[in-house]
Amino acid sequence: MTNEAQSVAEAVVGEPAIEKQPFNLLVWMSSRGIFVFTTVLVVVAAIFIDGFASLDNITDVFNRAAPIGIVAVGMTFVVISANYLDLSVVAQVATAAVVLIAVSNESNIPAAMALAFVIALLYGLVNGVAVGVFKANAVIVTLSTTFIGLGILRWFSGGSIYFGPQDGAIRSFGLAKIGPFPLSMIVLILMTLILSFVLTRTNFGFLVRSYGSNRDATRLAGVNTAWVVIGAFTITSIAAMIGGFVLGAFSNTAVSSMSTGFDFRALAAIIVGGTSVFGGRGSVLRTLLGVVFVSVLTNIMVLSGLGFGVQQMAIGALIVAAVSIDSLARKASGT
Amino acid sequence: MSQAQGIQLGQEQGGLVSRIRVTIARRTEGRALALLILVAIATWITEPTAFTAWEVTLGRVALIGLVALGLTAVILMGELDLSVASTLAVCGVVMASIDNLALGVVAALAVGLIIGVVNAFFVVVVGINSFIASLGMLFFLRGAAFVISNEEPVRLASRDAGIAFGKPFLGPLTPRMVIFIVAFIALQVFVTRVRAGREFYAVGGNREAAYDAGIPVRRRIFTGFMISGFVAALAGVINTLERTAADPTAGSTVLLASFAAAIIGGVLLTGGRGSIFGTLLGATSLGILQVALTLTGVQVDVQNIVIGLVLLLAVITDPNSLRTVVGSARSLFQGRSGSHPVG
Amino acid sequence: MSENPTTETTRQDAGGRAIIEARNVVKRFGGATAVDDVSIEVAPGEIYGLVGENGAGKSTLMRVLAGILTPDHGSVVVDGRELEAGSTRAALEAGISLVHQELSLVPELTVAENIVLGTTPVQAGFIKKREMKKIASDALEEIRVQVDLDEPIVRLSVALRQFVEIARAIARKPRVLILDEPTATLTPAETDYLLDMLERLAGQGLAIIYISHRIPEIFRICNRVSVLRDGHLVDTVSISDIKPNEIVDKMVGRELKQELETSRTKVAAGDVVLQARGIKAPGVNGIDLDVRAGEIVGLGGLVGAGRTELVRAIVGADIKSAGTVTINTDGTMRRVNSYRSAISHGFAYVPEERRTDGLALTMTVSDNIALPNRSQLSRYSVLMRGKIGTFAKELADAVGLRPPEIQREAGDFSGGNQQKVVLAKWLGRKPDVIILDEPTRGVDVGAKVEIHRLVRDLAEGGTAVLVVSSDLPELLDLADVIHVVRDGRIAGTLSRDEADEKSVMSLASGESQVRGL
Amino acid sequence: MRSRYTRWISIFAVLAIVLAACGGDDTSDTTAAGSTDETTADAGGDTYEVFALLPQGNDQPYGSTYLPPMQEEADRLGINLTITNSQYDADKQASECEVAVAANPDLIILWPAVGDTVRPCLEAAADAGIPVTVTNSDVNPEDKDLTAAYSGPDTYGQGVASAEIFCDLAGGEDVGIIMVNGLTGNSTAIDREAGFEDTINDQCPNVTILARQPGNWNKDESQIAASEMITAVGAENIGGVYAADDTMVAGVIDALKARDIDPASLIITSIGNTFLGNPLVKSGELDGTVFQSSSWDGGNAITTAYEVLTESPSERIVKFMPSVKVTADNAEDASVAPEW
Repeated sequence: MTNEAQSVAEAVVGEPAIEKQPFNLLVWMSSRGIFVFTTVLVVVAAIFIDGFASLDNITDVFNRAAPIGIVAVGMTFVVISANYLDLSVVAQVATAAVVLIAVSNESNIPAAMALAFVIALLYGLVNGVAVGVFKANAVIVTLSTTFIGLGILRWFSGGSIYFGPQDGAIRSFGLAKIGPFPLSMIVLILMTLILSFVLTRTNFGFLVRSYGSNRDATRLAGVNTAWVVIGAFTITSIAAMIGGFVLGAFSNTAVSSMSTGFDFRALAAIIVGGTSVFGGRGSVLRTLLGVVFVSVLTNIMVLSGLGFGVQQMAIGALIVAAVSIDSLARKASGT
Repeated sequence: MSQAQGIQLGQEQGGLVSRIRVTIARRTEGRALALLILVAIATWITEPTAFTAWEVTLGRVALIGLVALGLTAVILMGELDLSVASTLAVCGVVMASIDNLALGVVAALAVGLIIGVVNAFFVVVVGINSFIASLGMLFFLRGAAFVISNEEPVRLASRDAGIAFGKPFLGPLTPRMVIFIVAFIALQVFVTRVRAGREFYAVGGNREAAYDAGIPVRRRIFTGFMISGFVAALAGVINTLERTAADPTAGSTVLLASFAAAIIGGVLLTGGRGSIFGTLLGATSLGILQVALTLTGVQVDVQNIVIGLVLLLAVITDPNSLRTVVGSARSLFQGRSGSHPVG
Repeated sequence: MSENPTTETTRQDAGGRAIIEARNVVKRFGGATAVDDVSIEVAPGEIYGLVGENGAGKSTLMRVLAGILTPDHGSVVVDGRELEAGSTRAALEAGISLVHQELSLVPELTVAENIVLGTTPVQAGFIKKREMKKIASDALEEIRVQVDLDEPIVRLSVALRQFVEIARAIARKPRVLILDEPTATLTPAETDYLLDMLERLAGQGLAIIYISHRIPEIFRICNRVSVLRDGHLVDTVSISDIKPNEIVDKMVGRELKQELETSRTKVAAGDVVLQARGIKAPGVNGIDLDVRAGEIVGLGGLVGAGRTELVRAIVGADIKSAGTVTINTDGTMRRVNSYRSAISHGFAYVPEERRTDGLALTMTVSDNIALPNRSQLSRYSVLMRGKIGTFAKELADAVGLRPPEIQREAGDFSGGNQQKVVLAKWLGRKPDVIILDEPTRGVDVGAKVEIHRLVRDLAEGGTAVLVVSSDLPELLDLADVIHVVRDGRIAGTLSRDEADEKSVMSLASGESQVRGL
Repeated sequence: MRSRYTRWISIFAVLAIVLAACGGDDTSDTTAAGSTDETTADAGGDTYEVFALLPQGNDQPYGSTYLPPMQEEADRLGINLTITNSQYDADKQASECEVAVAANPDLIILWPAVGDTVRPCLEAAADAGIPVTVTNSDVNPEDKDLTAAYSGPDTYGQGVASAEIFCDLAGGEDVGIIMVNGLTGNSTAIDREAGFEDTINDQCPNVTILARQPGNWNKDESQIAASEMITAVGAENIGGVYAADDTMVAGVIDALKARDIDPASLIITSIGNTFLGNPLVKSGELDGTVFQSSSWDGGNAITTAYEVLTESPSERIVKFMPSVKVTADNAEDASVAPEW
């Protein structure tokens, strides 16, 4: 770089300077987003709702949050890679739970877990290859693997409900606590930390974000994008498997219909957390907060004796409100 | 071209054969047609009842396809409406809650339009992504259906009218099929011949250009969501009439089936590409497949596996992606020898 | 349209007969002022040039004129009447037509539908097909371009799309035609054709506002020219009163050294590093090519001749149907079969479409630069953040990124600076071979100089460089040898001494290909 | 060229799979061969063609233990069964009904997905001269004349039976209870809830429902919802629990235990007497449940249909599954051995 070229460059600066914006509540809320919402909700609930702040109730909130949360933090990878969502988590969670409870028969839990792991890898591979290599639409691919997966599960399991013995190892895991905290909560937080590290600090997580932002540019940087997609789906599958283990252990039962609705509920948590459905932007930590937020909200409504219909309406309104604030803030700040 | 010839940029017009070839190459429904032919042949061989009792098959196609047609209008603009199934349920419940049948139908359809307006409001005015706006509505409207219905099926006041509605009235055709055919023709004409509908492609294919060309993009998006909401409401009304009761849990399989029909039909989820006709083909393939599988009496789980496999194969056999796959497989094969020095 | 044929040949000032005026227009985006108190006026029959660097506010001003943007202050006046602000419809009705810089056609709609887009003739909402086709074919005839009216845009070449775009503007029977860099994607022959056409249209009384980075084009057709810098109107002068270098000086605000004409010192070219044999791909019909270490090889030719397809096939970005590519470093020849093997063997590829292929616009500059350099920036697959920061900063400084803020998203930067980021990310790999496709398209003069400097520095450092460019002066300036591509074959090869605009063009066009010029 | 070639390969691949799946039907012994118009023609012979329109199957625990005895009975009586599963989607079931009527079987067995919506299906079958028998949950009273028989549990009666156990144990005391219901909007859930609540109000009005939430037939959801309801109303106010099935009551009992509340000290009743519920009755944690036998239900669906087919009775046959109350007294009896 010569001095001449540099001086030319200096003369050509055309970039508008970034100016300081006046304080705007909307902007402030949207930049803190889900952090603010969750804090406000928790504080308000603790003051106005009897029993909310009790240890028992906090345990309930996390029991509500743990299985869906574990699935959601994993599915965040698929969403960030700009592939909408993974509908097949419904089949995967149920499969993992059935394998853990039914196949292990309390005698060979490690072998059952290994089998579940192989199945999870298979899901990740099939979804990932169809989307990453064949460039097929992720919604339809995962819809079809849901059909296939649930079909196979019901064909083999006969759709029965399975449950472990009252004093078995799985049940004691499901009820275990570390200090006052249920083990499922610890698993959720551990998964969040691990996946957050993977997304923000590792090569692979970097590529997932880059792929979600611009897949062509990522490919032309010499990246094997098929593996990025397969990886994103596999992480989701492994998270779904662990979610299935936690769900199965918590209830000590397994049935193929137990995870109905996990697909869109997980997506709702991811979106409330603030991850962009266009891909490229988002974080695992935000997803965790999104899950906690939805769980706290549901918990408050149950404590207040509100019916199921009202709960659904509130969650729907919340999704729109959370994202609307973000959008209005961006408009207010003029970008 | 009377005077001086311009520079030659375009291709020459060819004969009839090449013109036909060009016409085919311009269409987006090829894959859907291939799948339909395939499903039809397989069904013809194994389960011809699906065709001899064609009105049953048509009824199933109408059940799957009606909502998908409305949804296609929205997808063409590069937007999504995940709330269609919930719209269907809530509109049915609203209709059945009103004792006067005519008033109920009008109210339900109006609610459908309003839902479309609300969806569009969030997308256009507030400026949030339609995927999220309609996901919120998916939960909200389902909850509303439970609240309005008191979490129970609501029976229609005039049951006889409903039962009469389910009977054939035009030859072997029931009102549902006629409405479906009319909706198909209306929407097909709308997006091919009517300016507002044709401009949906501009809104989805190049929104910036649509703005710049003076197309009222916001109004088009409102129109699209209102079509989708209205058609979903229409499906809710038809279902409620035919069933003589409104079920707040209705439509659990509608959303994903509609998406499947549209995508198999060659409609691009990111907008600007696809057709109403393609969606019809997609819905027809799925309808025939479902009826044929039911008739075979194969275990339901196996039926689901087959439907899943057909869907999967349908989406991974896009000619463009196959070409890429074949190409990269070959270069992978060559690449193995290529990593060594070649002298 | 031809109400005033007497203005045909005279080059005059607008005087008091201006058809369109911008009065004290101010436009801000967020905190930045893109256009600051600019007034211009254009008369019928006049071709009015508008020049300035990227980001100087040309496009913004034109979008205000066309009613796409609402000005924060000031107004647009047509025939003495103030136009409704921010209404494209009002602008269209007043006879203002804009040909956009970015192609603004709808891919799945047909040629005819695109030409009438926004003004489709209807009866009770239904499209009047025959009338629509009549309007479209009339407009195409006006600019004497032949194309099937029912062809969807997605199946047309880039150049043809540009002409459809112009036909669309013409179809609106404009009184003011605004063209925003219409020649950026055109070959010289096509450019010639377009400029002739504009002069003819002006002769019929049309007022034309013409934006271009290419100064010679301004001098060839414009009556007057305005220079914008940082949103301010620097000067408006009659074209006969100014020289090209004076315009450039006004654009950059200081005297610009004649960088563009500095010949590069000939480097003794080394061994053949890149060897391509018998390359075939869609649009490429068997091409052999060698590039030596330290050599800059240019690929000239018309748009659509197969140059982009050729380089994409060589590097493996698209699949080739036949041929071999080998790279020779440290004395061994290695065959390259896939894009990834090419990159790992020391290739770097700067694609034509930087926004869609080159950069992840929602990621930071730092992340973009780190993308192809991950392996040296991570250990055990874990990214080393501090190292990425210093690495990216170093490269961003080396390419002269403005502003040098590597934590901002790539989408925030101007076109020229985005291209610098693309270069920076490859420079980090110290490539043996770099392939550049239209490296300075849509880049302003200052950035162009810097990019040329970077390319020369690379070659002097021993990198084999392959450049595709439609900008003939750029090609002549940079390349040691120019292969001219026509119809997917190399029509001829010119050494630095043999090559000039004429020789390249005659090879590129192959005489019979160009008619009516 | 290449694209056409690959397209054909893919077409054959799909064809192969479709054919393979259809071919699988011949070798499968759990299902009958495809029913066509020809087979209906010789229906007067040994075999009968019967369509069974069910809203659940292998996707639900009850359905999965209902199907095998049904199939077994059908094989024994020479009935060719074609089974559908509408997954509680009334519109899908209506469409399946149209398919069934078009296939013109000798009889249709209907398990309504949503009881209020089946009238058009019944009329269509009646018009086509196909008799319909109802299984598991009966149709509305005014629709009964269109059906030839009903066999199955009295869903409302199960709620009643569960409430009767509860009232006995409450013995006139003031008891506050929490209630966990089935899937919101599901007809079985609605009927059981109504049966329980009506009976409580009628027989022991001193029992008050303090809170209610859906448990969606799932143990985990029931467990969390119950725990939250305990927080909401206060553990000291709760004297009893009703859950709409045994799976969910197991969740409630786990929730109580997690809070160190002894389930034995509360009055707890449910419905089902399943593999999960029966041991809880034996251990005293669950005070009472109502036996619902899936094998009785599935088997009787066929035997009832067979009676209609062979005897053409003039009266509507109604076979109620006995709503046997299962308490600690009889939980060990072989007659109430759990089935699902």
